[in-house]
Amino acid sequence: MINKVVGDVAQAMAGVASGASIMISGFGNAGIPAALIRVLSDNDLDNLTLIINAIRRVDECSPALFGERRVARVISTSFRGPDAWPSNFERQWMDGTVALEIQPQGTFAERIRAGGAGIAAFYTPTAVGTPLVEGRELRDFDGQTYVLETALTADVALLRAQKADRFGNLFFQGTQANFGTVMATAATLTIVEVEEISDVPLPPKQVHLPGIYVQRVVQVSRS
Amino acid sequence: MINKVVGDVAQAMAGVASGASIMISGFGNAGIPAALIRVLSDNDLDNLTLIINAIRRVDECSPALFGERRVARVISTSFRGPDAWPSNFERQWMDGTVALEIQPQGTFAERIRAGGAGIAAFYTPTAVGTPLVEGRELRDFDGQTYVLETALTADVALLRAQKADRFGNLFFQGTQANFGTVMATAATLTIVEVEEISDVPLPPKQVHLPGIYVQRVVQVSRS
Amino acid sequence: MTPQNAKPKNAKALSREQMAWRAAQDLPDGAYVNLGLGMPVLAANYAPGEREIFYHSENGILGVGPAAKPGQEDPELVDAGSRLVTLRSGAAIFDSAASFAMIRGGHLDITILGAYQVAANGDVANWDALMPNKGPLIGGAMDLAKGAKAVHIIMRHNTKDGSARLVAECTYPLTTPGKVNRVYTDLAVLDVKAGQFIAREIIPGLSRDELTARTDAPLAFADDCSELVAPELRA
Amino acid sequence: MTPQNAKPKNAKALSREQMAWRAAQDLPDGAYVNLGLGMPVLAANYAPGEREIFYHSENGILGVGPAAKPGQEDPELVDAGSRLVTLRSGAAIFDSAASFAMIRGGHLDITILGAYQVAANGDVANWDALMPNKGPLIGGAMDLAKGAKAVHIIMRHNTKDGSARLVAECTYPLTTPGKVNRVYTDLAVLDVKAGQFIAREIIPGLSRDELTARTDAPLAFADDCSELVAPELRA
Repeated sequence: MINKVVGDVAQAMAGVASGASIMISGFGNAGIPAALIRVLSDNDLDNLTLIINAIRRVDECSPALFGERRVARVISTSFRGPDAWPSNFERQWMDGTVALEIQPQGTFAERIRAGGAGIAAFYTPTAVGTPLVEGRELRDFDGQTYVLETALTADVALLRAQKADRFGNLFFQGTQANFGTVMATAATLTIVEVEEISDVPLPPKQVHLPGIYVQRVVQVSRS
Repeated sequence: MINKVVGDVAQAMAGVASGASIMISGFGNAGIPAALIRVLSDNDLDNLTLIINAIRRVDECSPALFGERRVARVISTSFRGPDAWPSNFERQWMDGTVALEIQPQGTFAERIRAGGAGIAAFYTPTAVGTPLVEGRELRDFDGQTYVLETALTADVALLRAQKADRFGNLFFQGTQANFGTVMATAATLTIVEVEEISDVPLPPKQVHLPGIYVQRVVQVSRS
Repeated sequence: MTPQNAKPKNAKALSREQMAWRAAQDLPDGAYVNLGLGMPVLAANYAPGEREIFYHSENGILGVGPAAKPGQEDPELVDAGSRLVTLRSGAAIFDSAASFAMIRGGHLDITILGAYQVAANGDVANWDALMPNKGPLIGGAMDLAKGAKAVHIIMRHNTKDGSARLVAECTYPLTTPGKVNRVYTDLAVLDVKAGQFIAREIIPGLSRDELTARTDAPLAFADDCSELVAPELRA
Repeated sequence: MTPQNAKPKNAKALSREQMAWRAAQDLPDGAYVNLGLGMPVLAANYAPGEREIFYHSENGILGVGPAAKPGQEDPELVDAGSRLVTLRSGAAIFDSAASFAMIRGGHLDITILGAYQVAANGDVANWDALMPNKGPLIGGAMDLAKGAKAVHIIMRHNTKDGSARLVAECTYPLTTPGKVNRVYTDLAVLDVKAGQFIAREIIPGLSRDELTARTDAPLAFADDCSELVAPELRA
């Protein structure tokens, strides 16, 4: 019998190790796996790579993660948020102790999708003509110039969804899906915190992410 | 006010011209826009390119389309069906009067997705090591070999869905979506026959394909 | 060009809301439109009510509605500015990969973006003003500027120290080259065509000479160049 | 190897159903499995009932259930063989691009395919037997064979004229090189490892010599090689 539901966040995060590359979903507050992020800094991890659009949310959920210099590298799309400058992450970016790879959000999403879909690389028009592609491999197709981007994968993906069933099928509320759906496909171990575990299987048309992409589910109610 | 619903299939197909490249959805009987295919051969078109997985269904829906040699080129993934051999299409493939480009189904789907998503080309592992990639551009990433595949786009896409609203939002029943969702994104003019026009907008979580990808909707009941 | 005062003395520059209002008037019925952070997103408040416009939010909404009323917020339904929003009728929701496929694939009619600089050849710079201790803010802007069928910019005509933002060549890093079609500033509405700016509307009281002085790029005036008049609007 | 009779004289070759049954016994609880057209799809009928297996259909189902009962068919719900099917509990539906992303991305545990030939290095040929007037039938097989974590083949051990289908090198065009892990024939179950076939089970009454003669490739026998016994099954 398939049962991907685990009892608590500690079990959910078991085995996530130092040196891991970790994709974290979320846009605004929607889809941020806040409880899982907090556990990340409870464990004695370091040398982490975070692949995340909402990088400032990490500081909000868990100041210790950057505060204790557990993160070596960040792949993101922007990090100057609307709040008070600077966050722990931003301090470490300024003093050069965190490596930062920054890229357009669509390229970021597509690289992760490629990672989950078995596509090694693709040619995108985004960022061509900007400093971001200096030194990069460019190529013309039908008179337009594209840049080669490679797939992104990770050891772990952390997501938040509204509902899951024991098969790991996920239902997202509102805009909760954002990067989570592709991150789940691109990671070896996908861990999801959900508002609600459904005792009955989700109806097929309500499954936004099939359970094949999910290894562990844990209930973390926000309300 | 947005209203993409047209009165009949003739209006729906207005402007589809000789020489057009036409993507047609469908897998088995699911998602086959049979009424639109029939209108294709009613009109005086020739020199068509059909981009379709279910190529034998065209003969079933409209024997005249190949019978009257209106199709110059087919892009598909296989065509030896379970039925009696040969169909009109197959006769023309054998006598060399229809050009045939054949490729793995996943590559076919991904090329169309790329066409709709602004990706010019991508590297896929599928078909590497087979005669299909002879003379093609290969490249290694992380020790595995991939073949470069380019995006597919078309002038027209023909789809079938269960429900649409006036915004062109589509709801698919069962496995009706198949290639239709990506074909709609890759064509300049997307025409959809639907079982039912919903008087009220489809609920957001029931929209499988947003209306931005749909130009015309026409009701064609099968029941 | 010598730096000017930030705002003209003899004419009343438009407010943020008025610039957004003016940009909104050019959104046609049935358009699919992405509004960037800041002034662009204000435009949704001012589009003529009889027009059906689908606002796209790059985190996965096509059909953003008004901000949620207090007590009726869904904390999981946010727009790209992290605002708690509602959905309009006919809206759809999808994930980020699908959202950027829509953007990159050229399906959006118009994107309205903020910018630091726009050049006369349509180049736009909006993600990194090279300020010390200020990180870059790329987000979805490069995808939007490259992918949308039309790129409209809302920005003040001059910087705080009076320098031009409409320039012959961008000095800040580009967001995308050659894509801007129209610029809405606090002084004028300008098209970008054939390597120059063409003023289509100018605020009352501002002379063509002063607009020219405040623009550091080739500037022409449309034959039907008219007054840019916006209603009074509350912030 | 000299061509043999299609079937051995002193042993009873497995029927199509029995080959499918045997393949099904190796599908583990919780597996995500794609079954190809023909014999592979029969395997779904024979997996031990207490195991939860999610059958994938490349037209967009994860969790294919039994064939629909007469009168209860949904004409828009078909599997990759165009059969009217049902869904099992926990099933999901998606489009073809998502389905092949799942396949290509390496997420399926096992694919079971039919084949014309399998080579001792794991090459498989199943899409074009180069017959005159017979078009190629690629479909999803190349994606499945390349993408699945494990590739299992069900095919008769010999052709109708007695030639070997387990060969040193495929003579038909490849579906994908080097990916086959296991072959279920009407005579034996064989692993593909280190450039040879390793017989794990052989039908009662068939000698190792005859199996070797019917196999045109390096063939070894597992230390625990046992009898391949399948129940009687109706077609």
